[in-house]
Amino acid sequence: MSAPVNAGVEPVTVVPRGRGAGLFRTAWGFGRTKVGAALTGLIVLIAVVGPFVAPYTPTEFVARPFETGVDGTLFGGDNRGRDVLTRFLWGGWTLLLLAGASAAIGVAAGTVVGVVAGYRRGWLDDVLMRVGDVLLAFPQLIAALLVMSIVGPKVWLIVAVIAVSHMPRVARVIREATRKVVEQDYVKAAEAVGLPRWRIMAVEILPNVTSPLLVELGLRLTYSIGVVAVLGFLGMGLQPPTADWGLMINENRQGMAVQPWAVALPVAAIAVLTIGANLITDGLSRAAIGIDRGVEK
Amino acid sequence: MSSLSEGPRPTLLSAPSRRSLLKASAAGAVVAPVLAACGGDSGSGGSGGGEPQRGGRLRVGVAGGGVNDTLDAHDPTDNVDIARNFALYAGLLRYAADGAIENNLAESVEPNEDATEWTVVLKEGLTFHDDSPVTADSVVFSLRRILDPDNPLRGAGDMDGVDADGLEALDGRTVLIRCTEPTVTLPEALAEYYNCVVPEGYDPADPVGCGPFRSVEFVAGEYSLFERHEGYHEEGLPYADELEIVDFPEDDARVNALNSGSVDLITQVPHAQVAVIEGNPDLAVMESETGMWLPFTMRVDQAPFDDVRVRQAFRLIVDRQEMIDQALAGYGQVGNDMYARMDPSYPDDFEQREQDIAEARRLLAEAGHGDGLEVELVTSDISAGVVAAAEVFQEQAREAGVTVELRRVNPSDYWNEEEGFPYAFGQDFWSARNYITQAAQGSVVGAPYNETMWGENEEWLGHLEEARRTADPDERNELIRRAQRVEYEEGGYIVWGFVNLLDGHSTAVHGLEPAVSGHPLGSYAFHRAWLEQ
Amino acid sequence: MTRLIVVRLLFGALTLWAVSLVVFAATQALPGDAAQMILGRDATPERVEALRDQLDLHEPVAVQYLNWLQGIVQGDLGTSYSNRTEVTEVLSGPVLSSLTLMGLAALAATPVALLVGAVSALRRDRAFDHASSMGTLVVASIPEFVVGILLILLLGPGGLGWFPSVYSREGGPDQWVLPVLTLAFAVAPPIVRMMRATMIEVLESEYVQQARLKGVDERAVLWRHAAPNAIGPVAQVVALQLAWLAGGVVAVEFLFNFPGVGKILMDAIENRDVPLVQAVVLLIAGIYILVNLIADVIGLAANPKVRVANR
Amino acid sequence: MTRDAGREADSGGGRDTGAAVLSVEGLTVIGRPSDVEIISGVSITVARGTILGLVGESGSGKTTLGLSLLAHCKRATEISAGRVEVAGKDLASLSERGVRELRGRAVAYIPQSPASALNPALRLRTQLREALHDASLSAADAQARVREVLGEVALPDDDGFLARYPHQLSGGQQQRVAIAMAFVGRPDVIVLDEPTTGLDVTTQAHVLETIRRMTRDYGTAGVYISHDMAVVADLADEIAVMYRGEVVERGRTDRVLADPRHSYTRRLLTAVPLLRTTGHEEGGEPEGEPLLRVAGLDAGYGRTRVLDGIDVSVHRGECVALLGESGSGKTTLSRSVAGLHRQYTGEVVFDGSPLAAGSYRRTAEQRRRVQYVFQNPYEALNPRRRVRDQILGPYRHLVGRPRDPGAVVAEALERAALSASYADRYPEQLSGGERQRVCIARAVATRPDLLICDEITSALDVSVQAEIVKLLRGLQDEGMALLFVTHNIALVSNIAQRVAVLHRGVIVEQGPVGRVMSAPEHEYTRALIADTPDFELSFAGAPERLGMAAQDRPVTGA
Repeated sequence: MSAPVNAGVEPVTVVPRGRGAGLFRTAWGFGRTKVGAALTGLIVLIAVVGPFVAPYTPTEFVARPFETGVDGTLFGGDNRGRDVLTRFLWGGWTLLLLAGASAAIGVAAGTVVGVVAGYRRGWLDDVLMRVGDVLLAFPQLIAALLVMSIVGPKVWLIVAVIAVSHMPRVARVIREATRKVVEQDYVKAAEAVGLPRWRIMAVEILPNVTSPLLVELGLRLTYSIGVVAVLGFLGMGLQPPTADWGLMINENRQGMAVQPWAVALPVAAIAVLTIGANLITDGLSRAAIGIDRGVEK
Repeated sequence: MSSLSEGPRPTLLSAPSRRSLLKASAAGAVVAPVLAACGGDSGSGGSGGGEPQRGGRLRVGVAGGGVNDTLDAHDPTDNVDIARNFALYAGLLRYAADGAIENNLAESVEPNEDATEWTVVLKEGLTFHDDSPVTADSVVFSLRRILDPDNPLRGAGDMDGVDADGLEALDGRTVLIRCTEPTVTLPEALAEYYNCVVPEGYDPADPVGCGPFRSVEFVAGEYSLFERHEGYHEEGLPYADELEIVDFPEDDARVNALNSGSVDLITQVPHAQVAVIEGNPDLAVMESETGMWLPFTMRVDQAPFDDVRVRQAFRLIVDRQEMIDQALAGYGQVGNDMYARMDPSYPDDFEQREQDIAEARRLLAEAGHGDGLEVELVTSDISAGVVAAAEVFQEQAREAGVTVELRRVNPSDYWNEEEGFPYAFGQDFWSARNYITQAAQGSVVGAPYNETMWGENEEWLGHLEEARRTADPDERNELIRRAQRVEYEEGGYIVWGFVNLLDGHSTAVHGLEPAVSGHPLGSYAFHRAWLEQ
Repeated sequence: MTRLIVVRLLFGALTLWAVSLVVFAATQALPGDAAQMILGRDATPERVEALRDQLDLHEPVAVQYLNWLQGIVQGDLGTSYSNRTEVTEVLSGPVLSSLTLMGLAALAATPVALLVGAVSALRRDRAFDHASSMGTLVVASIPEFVVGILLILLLGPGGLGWFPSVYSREGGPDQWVLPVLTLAFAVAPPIVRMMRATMIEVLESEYVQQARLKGVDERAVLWRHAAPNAIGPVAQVVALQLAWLAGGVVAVEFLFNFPGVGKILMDAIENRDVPLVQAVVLLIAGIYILVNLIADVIGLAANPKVRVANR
Repeated sequence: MTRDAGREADSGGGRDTGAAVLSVEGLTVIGRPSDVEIISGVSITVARGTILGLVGESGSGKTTLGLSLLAHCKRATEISAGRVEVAGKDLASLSERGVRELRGRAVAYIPQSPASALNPALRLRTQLREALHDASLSAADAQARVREVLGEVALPDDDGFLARYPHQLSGGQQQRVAIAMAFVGRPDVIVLDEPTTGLDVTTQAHVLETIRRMTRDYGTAGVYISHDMAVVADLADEIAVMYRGEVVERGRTDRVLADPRHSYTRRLLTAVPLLRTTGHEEGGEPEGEPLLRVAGLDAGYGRTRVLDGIDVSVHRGECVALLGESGSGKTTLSRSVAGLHRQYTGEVVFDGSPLAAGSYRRTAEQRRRVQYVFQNPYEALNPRRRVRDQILGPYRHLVGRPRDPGAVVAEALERAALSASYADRYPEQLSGGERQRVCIARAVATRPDLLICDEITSALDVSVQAEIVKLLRGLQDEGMALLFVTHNIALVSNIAQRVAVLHRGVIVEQGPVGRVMSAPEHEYTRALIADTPDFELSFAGAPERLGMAAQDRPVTGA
């Protein structure tokens, strides 16, 4: 049993949002986090600002299909002869939006399930986890494809499917974290006082699983980007003539040999984005481990 | 993968495949001025290249193929089957490269004055692969096999008028074909590859025909091997000793095979790959203008298209050249809202419709859509360029204040009533055929694929019926042109263009020339192709 | 231990059953009449009716499900709509190719990954470690199909032109390179990271310290004390990666046009080929569950606390 | 063994003074990269057959010193000055190989927690055999040697035992294996790092006895690292007191005990609760309706039974100690009373009205009046919430919205002897003692009548423990009743009025502390008393009893 290193330090008068901020601060300490933020920022910038600076509309025709070196276009035309640059600039925000939404929903739902399962234990835990297992038995992509093939590619559906496929994975992690927390006596203390269960979960447990939570969020975001992109790539995501990076790759694969730009640009963007997101996540998780060591003795 | 590629996709469900081929079959009958094949392709691919040389194995990669491949002379289901059919069998008549009908096994095919009786005389000394003679009885057997009421085969549809029991072998070489009604379209039918002649007691398991090649080996969905039919009726043909036809459902794979030299010829080069092939000095692309058309279909009996002004407006919205450029990457020719391009009756004198947004807006306004119009366009990857055309139209319509919602339907479901076929506003693809036959397939009431419900129009119908009963070509054409005028003004089709076929071949292959039929490789003219040794 | 494994097995079976239920229910939602689909457009109503009876489509859904399930258990996955042949027949080839592909990928990835992981653990916080951790991080984050495309752009016809970018029946062995490489890249990073993490954890552990304090020489420390404790989790993660492959192949096969289950699945979806979709999804889920199970068992077996009953 | 035996061994160790086999001079270990000195300028020598007790509280650097004796430095630490000489070899001069040769033969190490120090994947045979380096030995001899040592540490030496894995042994057995492993190589020096923490007194006594005997028999010099002055005093011939990385005092045990020179030593000594077997005022059975009455309580987890027919009662303002070793079921009992453990039968009556099983089925008032303080202050506080909220949370829930929250918090903290400024801190900004005080503050904030203290001092250093005990006394004086759960009989003898001795889920003895301590009836109690290490403090100002004296000492530490 060792006393914490920082025993007896002067009371820090204001520590906003408890450890959460601390986590970010620590994470920011790692160089890779900064790099990740820069990369992600770059792509987000392109995706958000892109549509406003695009030279053409994403659907107007400026060249023959797969024609390059057309003056007025930087990267030539795509499979229909629309400006590759324009479509690239337009194609980002859908991806970000879908990925963001599905990750957020999935993690939120997963957290609720995880905390409840981890805290209430018993049959509820079993049921939730078994259901989770069944969901987990579908590789994420397969599940998405199955549903898409049945209902047909709809935006809300994409979000829903990805979110659902995230849920059990997040739930598992949060459940483990919750169990660790539940072992801690302050939860028992709250029970001894007779604090309502939901408040115990909200006040005592949730704040203490934020670290794994943030890490999961980052992780799921990275995956979501991947899945959304893959769906687009498989033609099961957004439908033409939408400008979407995943779809662009799909549409222009045919012409890769003649017109590599139409594929290279979105591919590069997705790669950079995922790498960036993952770098941040990595920073967070490193920070989280460092911080939680204090909590778990 | 096929559905995404720009090349024609292998049709996997039997429903559409049957149909598409039924349609893709007959190229137009006697043809107007021969359409020149463009570019130097015909040079390298065409009859140039000096004296034809005999020998060698011709390796051909054909789009499509599957486990349902068959060698049945009268019931081919898929592109590769058609290719094999051209290799194995021969009919009484056939389409020349320019779309004209010429004698094949027949020495002559003559109608009586009202086209209710046709007399066919066979050439002399014709033999099947098993060296047995081709006789009038073979012809009668073949036609009866096709027309068998219990199990009518593909060709039956083209020969409604023919009376199976009335068939009669007058002598060893002469056959009398009796019809229940005037049947001016019989030559077209007899020129169809799937109405070819087979020996009596024919069994698809032992595919004996009298085509240029005889079957050696056949693996469904994979490949088939043939050797020269020494007894082929055209002197000196075919040139190649052996012919190998390989199934290629995948476009990329097909192109790769040509690139890597594992085949000498491939059908249907995806637009995107043309540059790749032309970039290779040992390869060339043969472009063939065809009568194949990819219309937009408007149902004249459903809002908003029940208003002729809307139909006209939509026809004026289309920038046809842009359609060709963007949807077909320029590999096509502008259309003028009229099909049956090879038909002598084709109205070249109709003024070419051009895009006219202002006029379109005016018409729409008149029709009560002044403040914009929203329509759903049902599209599907049923053939190369169809979806593309839909997207291009969507873009063009915007200028005229028309908002087009694209509903993309799975190809295998496109002609499915459950999906809502025939759609108020949809698309389709048809192969070249002459006006009357085409109308019978797509326009008249009760036609198998009546997608515009145009057949209700009395005036048009009147002219058409009369034409079908008229044996004299000139009179008939005159009647047809009247019908065409009506359809040109009020019809439900937007015929924005005709597709050019792109075949790829090694420069060592000669003897091929572009054909208008819509069948690749100059209607699979394996018998004329020869390899530079 | 055996009890634990049996329990795991039961859960596996249960899950698989639940999956079958889901799949069946899902595919029931598809529009279109099976008989009509199989026979095609120009089939006579009589024949359609006959087939509907034959497929007992008149039966209530529950019965249909049971028959279907029974069929599966007996290895009869029904008849493919698109080419009217036994699904099992349609699948046999692709399954084999896919398994080969996965196998090759695993074979290519695992040893390298383990080595890299171990080395970076021993060279902790040195240049190699940083490089490998960065590398794995980067590779791990990129979606596999993107990796594939990058490889194509780099090594494919467009780039250095070393390897073909699409698979075709008559292609040579070199057409395997890119797909295998792509999957290997997708599989390796987690193995590397796990190997590194476990090695470090074990090397930092008190019992390894104690072994050192006992004066045991380094090789023994590494092989006798560290390795046995590291093997479990690593083996587990390797297995899990294989499981991932079951789903991961789809996009890659699609990209390289590789004739495996993944491509079959895409085509089946394209053609609304319900029985085929059902079969493939079940198959993939099955493999996935099975391998996960194996991973579990390995995890258990590697842990003496479980292996040897406690006293 | 008995305490007298212990004395003997002591003096025995004292008599034989062999050559100094271990000598450390001016040893300084610094941490990288901060260059903080973890231990600085330490010098010690140990002679053959004698044991040096290295005493210090957590963070004093005693473990670092211990490891440096084996030329081992933890990650990111290094020896910056001084020399360590073992059996005439200067460790600094040795190659890595040389060090390896040295370890296990010249100097061996017995870890704090054998549970984690024994390789879970290897059988005992393997682990013992490799500790025996002598390559010249034949397999048979090696085997024999291993068996011999196992015998010496009183473990079975049959193949079946040798084939076991560590997790198949009890804590005591594991520790013995660790000892055997250290001695099997007949080392000249042996470093023992708190080898008895986590063992109950009886086992501890046996382990200590083994160690003492082995060192004597082998003529090995022992360095015994511990935070427990009592144990060291009992075991060691010499004592070195470490404080903040320095040895502040060194000397023969009896001298240090008799005449501690350094104030820290004195504080340390006086903080240790001494087992008092005499001099308790006669507190007879208190009369009247008890505040808490537990009658015929059986409890367990699932099918396993933990408590059997428990009868305990606590009166107002009284401190009842619940004495028992780990696994005796004392925590289960206390939690049952607190409503944290539901699986029990029997009656628990609080102030006349029965308490339902499970806190959620009790009235807010009942919950308010019975409060619970947990063993481990590092787990008992929500790291994400300020002290203020931790205290106000229960208060609001049980008492209601306070008119002046600040005052409530301040008062609670003050009762726990903390300044109001602590209200704004997060737990991570508190030391262990402070945390425990906050826990107490949280408990007393609602002005309960009964405070259940579950081993609340066991996780703390002795000096801190003393203060906490003092605090509890204060609360008791304010009229609060205490149910004091502990394994430390010495503590009991100093704080409680009555004691219930819990053994294997049964109360074997119960009565006034004076009576139980002076005339234990049950042999288990006697054993406890006998096995508890103890010593006399004879120096000036040494408290003859912790509790009383504690009050006139200024609050120190934390």
